[in-house]
Amino acid sequence: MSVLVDSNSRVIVQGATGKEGRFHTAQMRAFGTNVVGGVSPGKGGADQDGVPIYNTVTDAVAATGANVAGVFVPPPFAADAIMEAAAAGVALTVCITEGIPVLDMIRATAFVKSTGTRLLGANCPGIVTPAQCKVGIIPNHINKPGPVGIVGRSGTLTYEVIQGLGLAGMGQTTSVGVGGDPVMGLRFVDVLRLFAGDEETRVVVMIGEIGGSDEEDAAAWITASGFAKPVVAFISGRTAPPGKRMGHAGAIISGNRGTAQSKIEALTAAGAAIADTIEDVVRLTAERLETRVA
Amino acid sequence: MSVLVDSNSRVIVQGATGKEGRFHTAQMRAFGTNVVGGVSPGKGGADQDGVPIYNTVTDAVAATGANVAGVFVPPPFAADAIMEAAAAGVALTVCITEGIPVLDMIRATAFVKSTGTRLLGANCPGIVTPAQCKVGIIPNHINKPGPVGIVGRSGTLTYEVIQGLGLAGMGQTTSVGVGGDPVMGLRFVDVLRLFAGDEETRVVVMIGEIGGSDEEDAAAWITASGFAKPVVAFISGRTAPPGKRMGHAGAIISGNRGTAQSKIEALTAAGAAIADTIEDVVRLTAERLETRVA
Amino acid sequence: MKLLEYQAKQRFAAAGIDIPAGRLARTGDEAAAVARELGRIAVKAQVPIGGRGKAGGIAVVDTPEDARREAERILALRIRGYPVHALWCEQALAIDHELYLGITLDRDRGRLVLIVSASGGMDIEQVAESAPEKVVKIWPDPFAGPQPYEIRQLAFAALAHAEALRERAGQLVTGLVRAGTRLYALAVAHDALTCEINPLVLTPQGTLVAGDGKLEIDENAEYRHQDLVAELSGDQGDADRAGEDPYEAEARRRGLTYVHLDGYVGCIGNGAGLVMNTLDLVKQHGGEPADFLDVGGGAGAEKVRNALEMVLLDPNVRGVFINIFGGITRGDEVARGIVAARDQLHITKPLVVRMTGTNEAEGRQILEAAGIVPATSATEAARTIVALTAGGQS
Amino acid sequence: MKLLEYQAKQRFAAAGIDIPAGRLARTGDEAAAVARELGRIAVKAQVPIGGRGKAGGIAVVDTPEDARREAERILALRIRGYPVHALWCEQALAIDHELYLGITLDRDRGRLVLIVSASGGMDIEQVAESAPEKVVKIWPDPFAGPQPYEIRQLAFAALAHAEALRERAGQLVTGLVRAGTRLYALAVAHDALTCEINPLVLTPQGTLVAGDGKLEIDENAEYRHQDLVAELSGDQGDADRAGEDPYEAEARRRGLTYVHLDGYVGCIGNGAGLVMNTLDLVKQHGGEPADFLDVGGGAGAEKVRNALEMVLLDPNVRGVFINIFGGITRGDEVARGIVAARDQLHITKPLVVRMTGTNEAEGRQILEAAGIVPATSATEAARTIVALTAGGQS
Repeated sequence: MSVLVDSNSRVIVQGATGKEGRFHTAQMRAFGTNVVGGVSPGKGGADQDGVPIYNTVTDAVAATGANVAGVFVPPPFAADAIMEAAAAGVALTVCITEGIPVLDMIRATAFVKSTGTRLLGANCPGIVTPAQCKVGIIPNHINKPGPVGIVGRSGTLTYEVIQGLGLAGMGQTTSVGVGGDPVMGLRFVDVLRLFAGDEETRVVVMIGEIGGSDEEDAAAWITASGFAKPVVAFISGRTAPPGKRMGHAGAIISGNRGTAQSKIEALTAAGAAIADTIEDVVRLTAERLETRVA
Repeated sequence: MSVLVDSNSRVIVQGATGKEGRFHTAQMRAFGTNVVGGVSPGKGGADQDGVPIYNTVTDAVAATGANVAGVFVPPPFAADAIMEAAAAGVALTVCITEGIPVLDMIRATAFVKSTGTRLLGANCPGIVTPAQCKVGIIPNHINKPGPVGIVGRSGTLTYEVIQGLGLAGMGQTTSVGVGGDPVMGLRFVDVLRLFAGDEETRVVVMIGEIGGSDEEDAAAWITASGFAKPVVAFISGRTAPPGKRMGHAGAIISGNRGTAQSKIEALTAAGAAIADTIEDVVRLTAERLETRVA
Repeated sequence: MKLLEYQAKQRFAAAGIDIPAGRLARTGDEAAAVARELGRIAVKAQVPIGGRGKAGGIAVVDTPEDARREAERILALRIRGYPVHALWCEQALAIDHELYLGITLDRDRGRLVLIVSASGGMDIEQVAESAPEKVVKIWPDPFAGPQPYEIRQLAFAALAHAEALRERAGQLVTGLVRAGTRLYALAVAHDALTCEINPLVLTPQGTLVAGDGKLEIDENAEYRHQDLVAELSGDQGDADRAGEDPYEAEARRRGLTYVHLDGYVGCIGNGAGLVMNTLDLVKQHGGEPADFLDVGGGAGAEKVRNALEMVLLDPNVRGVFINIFGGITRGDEVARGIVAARDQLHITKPLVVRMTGTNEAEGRQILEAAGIVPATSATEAARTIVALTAGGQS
Repeated sequence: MKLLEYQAKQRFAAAGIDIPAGRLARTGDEAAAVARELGRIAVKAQVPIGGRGKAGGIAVVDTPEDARREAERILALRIRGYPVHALWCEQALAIDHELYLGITLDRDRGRLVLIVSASGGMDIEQVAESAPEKVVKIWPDPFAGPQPYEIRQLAFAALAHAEALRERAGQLVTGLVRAGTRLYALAVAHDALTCEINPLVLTPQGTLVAGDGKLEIDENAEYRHQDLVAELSGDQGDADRAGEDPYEAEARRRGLTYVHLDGYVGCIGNGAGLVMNTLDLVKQHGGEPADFLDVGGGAGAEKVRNALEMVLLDPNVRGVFINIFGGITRGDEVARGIVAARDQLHITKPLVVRMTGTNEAEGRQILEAAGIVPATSATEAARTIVALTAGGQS
């Protein structure tokens, strides 16, 4: 099993004819993703490397029955693309674009909530269900199937964890990058809830960072819901000073809120194992998988 | 029985301390309406002729359990007052105010639709269930209980019909003024649907006029739904020239749409009896009541 | 309140929508000067109605001499009753294709509707009747306004019916999204009931330029646009506001709800529906109503005086039918008010008054004693006033 | 991008929010001239942080002489590290009461939050902690914005905790609705993450005047506010944009995502989380990071060169830790890029590189051959760079 995407996912790429969109469309297809179309206004009717291009998401969905959209369009147009996909009724939109203005995302997330669509991102690396479907930019070769569910804010740290677990022989049900923006679609809590319902996910790795209180919310939810699966948590940004945006728009300590300390304390209280390094993540995950097996 | 208001209606008046609001609050109370409060920002805590005044509708609803709001505030503030009442959760808002900008009403009606509130008006005379509850400005003394449901766009013509029927011995279940604006809350179709479910209403009188297609929609609904009660329809504005706003903001023929001819034809096709004068309305209604009795 | 073409276009330009270079001219000399400055120009009568082209109100000229001659000819026209006070003289456009872009109130949906068609330059309602698939629409959320993707979808759908534009669809859609977004914002900012560019001209250079402009502002919202009201009044003189009927202009200044008609029976009442019905009754009995005048709530002596004076300004009026539903008011008070107004104004033309209310009978006596014809039924009153005014004795 | 008080206030004024009459001064003479013009004034240091009052950055003066003396004193200050280049000199306000009105991003709700408190003039977060009932909030629909009734409710709720204002609540609420509506529209128009008036001063005349102003603009949205960016740069000189750290200003000009810190280990990586983790590892091993620098996707030679040059501008840096997750890229290519950059820049300080990717082993060989310390594990790399830079040999 898996969460959000699987071999039934029919994926369209918004911004498929741009540099990034074209490259990653090819990567996704190489991974085995069923990319059924691309969207690029004004290029409808074209064929790009065998992928049919449509003018609008509505056209693409009508022609292909797509149920997942990946958004690779530049920041000024990305929120509109997110709303377009939601209005066209896809089940999941994955927005990779970094640098979307916060007010655009406030409107886009509000609109998406009024529809039946789920949004992942923006400013996220996407999602992988190994051997079935990848939407986004997570490197292809590091993923392999297994019992670990991964959810992370940072792209490269998520890759590190996937790679580290993989080298130690542990694969993933699904790896989900929720992204580094302050206002986003799915959050830790939403993804944990999905993992709770996925039988094959036996351990969850959470890769958090400073800023906001999504990690604290996740900790509260773990306790409140009686989430039964072991959680290994890794929080970056312990040395970040307050008030500075650490790369991600969302990675900023405001006043005394959003510190790594606060997140680590909350997750510890919720029973999560805290990893200080990637090596720790691998070790703690392996221990918990064994415990479960025994 | 009745529709929309009855002896359980607990009414607040928005704009209760203005000239019109104060006068009609007194009239409504004289009628027997259970006016439980008034709303006038900044005058909260006051008592006006025995009616407690609140700063906000939320305060008024919390303190009084009001479920109906009458809006008597001036046009620039009326749409906001309508939204305030809907946000505070009253079941019915009756907006008397004339002259509200159309774009304000487009927003207000869209907002009201997203809540559980029903809106009557704006630019309407209100609603009367004789001997139980009046919200609005329909003259008190003309109303008496009986088997006729009335729904009209024009205020004075509705009064004429109520009075004419009354003098001939016929009273009303409920008289509903939907108002003369182009964008409004409840329409003919909505009120007919309510009358369909009201056992005591045996004949319905519809008072339409030029502009829009609410009469045509009502005719289509009568046919489609198999509405079983006899309808007597009166349409004013047969001599109105195209493109001129005849008093009501909504009473305007645009191009060749919204003519009295079109409405009369549609209602005739739906089996309604068309009255040319108020005397006709009274005669046709009496005939239909007798037929029903026989 | 309907703006003239040039007024609408000036607002389009301020909102970032391209318009042809142009100047206002009120004389042949001014038009000639514009032709000297801009070269080949279109000289266009500024009247608040359509069909001016067919009526000879538009001329395209190449020289200042032609501009002067045509301007003078057009300024002498009356177009469907409207005198021509001003000419909009603008650079003649090279036209590749004519589209339609407009926003109007959709009463059935209770929203503004944004309309695009690749078949511009003709009456959009006619296109909608003969080929409805060529007129595509969206009804934007009133709080969010139209999103770019919605206009993009709309524009692609509209262009699907224009084979000639297929090659340029991408660029054209970008232009339509920009123009549509701006026009919608302008419509909302101006409380427009109609805001229309027809034709929206596609030039050989690939730009979209407003070939005409229509902007009608919600009367209920005029209080939010006092600058515009003042500008219009200042520009053409208050009585001439956008070619307004002079009687209706006078009524507006008096604060009366009045529509001028062609007949000879003056009609006054309280309540829009009641007055419409009053007109209908006059017509049913063979008369021709001269006006629609709604005095609104109540019927005090001052209101009645103002209304009577207004109605009688029209020399075609031979007599007046006053139709008052008394409601809460007392019939004797209404009657005294009407008699007083009649006396103050020294009215000698026949007045027929139908009124209801408490003390109706006393009211009727007062009227009768003063030589005014009373009636209880509106039908009876209509019959009487038509009889009294028949035969052209005005 | 944080605006200074006077910049925020100028925008408030343009949006119809009252501010005290004021002028900008950059010298004692200029401050004295303002005092001559406006009388009793407050002379206020323009620095992009709070707490300037306690740091002596504000003086209220009655005479031009006092204004000159105090201005010169304040211009000589450094406030929490920020030099004072400009003074905002404004008419001293008569204060009846201080309120708070602000808008900020609420990440948990994913919306802007509009906040009102009758307890203004102090840190609103402190008020929220000690007396949360005194800080009232609404989260307006992002498409509709706050409706007047919502702000009215908010304002009445906030004033319920201020007995002294009970008598004037009605008038005050009207003022708060106006100011709140305008401030929210301003926040949206400016892509503000924070837009705050604290204190919002109630004067004895009953008007509401902005006593201070804070406006922080979303960096992701700067492309929509190029005029503002240009104005700020032009006003204070690019390097000084709102008191910016000079290294961070330089990084911005180079297009690099960089944060300047107090330590001595330069840190470079690709990906925000990875770089944060790099800093954490340095600290865990006893070192002090000198910066955060994210080169983003890929790690071409040109990007690495730019990043290394940037990091080494800081003389405190004794060595650099480069942490690259290769992903799709080949390790040997990354290694060659780093060696080339090192050679071009003639870097002699120690470099430790941890990288992954295809052909990792070849990459490590290339680095080693060039005298750069390679590592496979980030933990190992952190230990090495801390050891190499310990003891203050920079």
